[in-house]
Amino acid sequence: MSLLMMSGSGAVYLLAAAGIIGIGVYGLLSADHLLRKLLAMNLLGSGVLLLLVTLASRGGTPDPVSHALVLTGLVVTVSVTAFALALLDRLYRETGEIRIDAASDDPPDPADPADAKP
Amino acid sequence: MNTVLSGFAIFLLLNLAAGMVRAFRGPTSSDRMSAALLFGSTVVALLLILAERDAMPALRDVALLFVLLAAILTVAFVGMPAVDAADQDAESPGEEGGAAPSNDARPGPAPKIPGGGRRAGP
Amino acid sequence: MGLNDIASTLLLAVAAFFYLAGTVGLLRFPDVHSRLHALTKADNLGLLFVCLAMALLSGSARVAALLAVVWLLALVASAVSAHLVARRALQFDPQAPAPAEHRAEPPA
Amino acid sequence: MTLALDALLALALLALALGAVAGAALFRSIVMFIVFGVVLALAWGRIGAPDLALAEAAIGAGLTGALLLVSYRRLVRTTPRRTPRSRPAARLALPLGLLSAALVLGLGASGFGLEDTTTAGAGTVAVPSTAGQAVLAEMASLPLDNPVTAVLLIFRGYDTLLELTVLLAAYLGARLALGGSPPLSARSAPAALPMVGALLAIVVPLSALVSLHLLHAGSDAPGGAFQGGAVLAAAGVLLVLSGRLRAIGSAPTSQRLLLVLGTLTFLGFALAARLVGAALFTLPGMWAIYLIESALLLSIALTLVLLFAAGGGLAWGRE
Repeated sequence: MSLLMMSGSGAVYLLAAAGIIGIGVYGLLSADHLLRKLLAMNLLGSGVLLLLVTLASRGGTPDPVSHALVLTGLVVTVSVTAFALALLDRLYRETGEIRIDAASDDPPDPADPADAKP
Repeated sequence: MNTVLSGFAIFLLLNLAAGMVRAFRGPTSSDRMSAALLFGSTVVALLLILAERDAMPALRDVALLFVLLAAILTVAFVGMPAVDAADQDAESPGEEGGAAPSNDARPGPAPKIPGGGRRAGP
Repeated sequence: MGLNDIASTLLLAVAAFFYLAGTVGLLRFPDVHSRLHALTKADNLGLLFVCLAMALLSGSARVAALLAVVWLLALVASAVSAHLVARRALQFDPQAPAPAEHRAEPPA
Repeated sequence: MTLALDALLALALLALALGAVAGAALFRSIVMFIVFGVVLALAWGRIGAPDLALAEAAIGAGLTGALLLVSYRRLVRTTPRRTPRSRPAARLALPLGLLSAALVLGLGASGFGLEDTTTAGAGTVAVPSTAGQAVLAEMASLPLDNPVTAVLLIFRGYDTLLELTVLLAAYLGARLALGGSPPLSARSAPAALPMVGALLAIVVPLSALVSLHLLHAGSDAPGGAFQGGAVLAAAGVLLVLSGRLRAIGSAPTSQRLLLVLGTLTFLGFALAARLVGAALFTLPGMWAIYLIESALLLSIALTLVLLFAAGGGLAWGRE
């Protein structure tokens, strides 16, 4: 992996991790559907894990401690995601809404031009 | 030989970028899913190439896992109902609004919408 | 560059052709079914040639056997996936052509 | 050439991440996120972490994707209304996102700089300065060849034990959240559909085999209980999706035991070591590692399948 450092690839993955974390934070704050908030949270987590592993392989050999840590993190992430989805299902059945600010009473907007075309 | 392998890997990544365009544009959910299929098969090829190039035989196991589990996604996908909000959410996101039908209204797996699930919207 | 390397490079070139064909099909074909058709067939051939090239390069029987398993599993997965997605598209997607009309077309 | 490869990979990751949070089409976001996981597995391979690539392949391709698609099916009618633009959190989203990216970049860059100065100053490093180097130095005296497995089971046993507890807590939390009324069934393609039965007949036994292989390989090569458990769980998810397995309200005793088997085995060995006067988490030998890993694999797999099926237990047959 010294090759990784020499070729500057470590910096590339560092940039990617920073970008993914930024996108995750943006999505977490801007998304209105809770399922998408959950996706953003997962992205944020993935970015952090990527950051950890990139920093861990900056020396000659990859660091097994952080690899083990990240491996644990991956399994925990999927279980937390499943738990959050169970909470979402319950929320939906209790309130019929999948947003946090369910109190606002604006009517459905079928033809919002901002979302009409991707 | 490493140069050839790297070049081929870059070519495959460019293919992935093209697949990303299809996954993003849709227009139907089936299109997005088939683009995801392209991703699976291309990533498998990439893993095999990288396993050879970087001398990491474990990446072949990763490729094996991908082909083994690739079908799970499509099996999960076919159960999706083709109600308007499902297939057409790209075009009309707010259509179903807060209609919130109760769960009991759609019992069982793979509810089939008569009439081919055409849009009821505007 | 030995004979092995030249042969692998040629195989990879063939694979690149098939992958390119699959991607062009995915981008350019007009409906879900023809896109699926281009994608699954071409990509599996591409993967076959990649596997052949890698088996040649590695020069080990164990790796070749593993690659054979990978390719066969990819065939199974893509056959099932393509079938399921196509079936669902026929049932649900408004843009999808009727089955009879679709079958009448020659394979593109 | 390598740099171009990595740069393209990083760009693909960023584009997919953007695709997952942008736009209104929720299904597209989910597909983008699933593909993000697939490409992330490739990135793990490139950074030199094949263990993580294996786990990401099994979890990203098999579990998270199916989980999200099934949840989307359950929630499909609940497309949100437009968010009022004035919501303060949404207005802050872009600046805060940029800020956190910049912060991470600064921290990460300083991390790189730190490394450079120490190696430059010390020349050939003799004393291990990080935990990872200490582990690598100890590896020669251990029966294992895979340092990641060694860290998980020997050096940082607490982490692994607590992770199992987190899995168990997630299961219990999901049980509490769902209460007595399970959500819509996860079954989406009955095994009677053409080709699904054949797929099951091929994929499920092979997954069990691969999971065993990963468990066995884990002591010397990338792999281990986590990856094996995730693969086995993916096979279970396929069985649930095809209706061969179904969720039931409460688990039979055998499944309850299986759920805590990993935790109990691990804890048992740790306490036994304490009783004979050794340090906590000292393992008596290779057989103990295999035993613990097998127990971990079964517990992880069952917990993940139960989390997916959103049920208390599993039973064979159609509902």
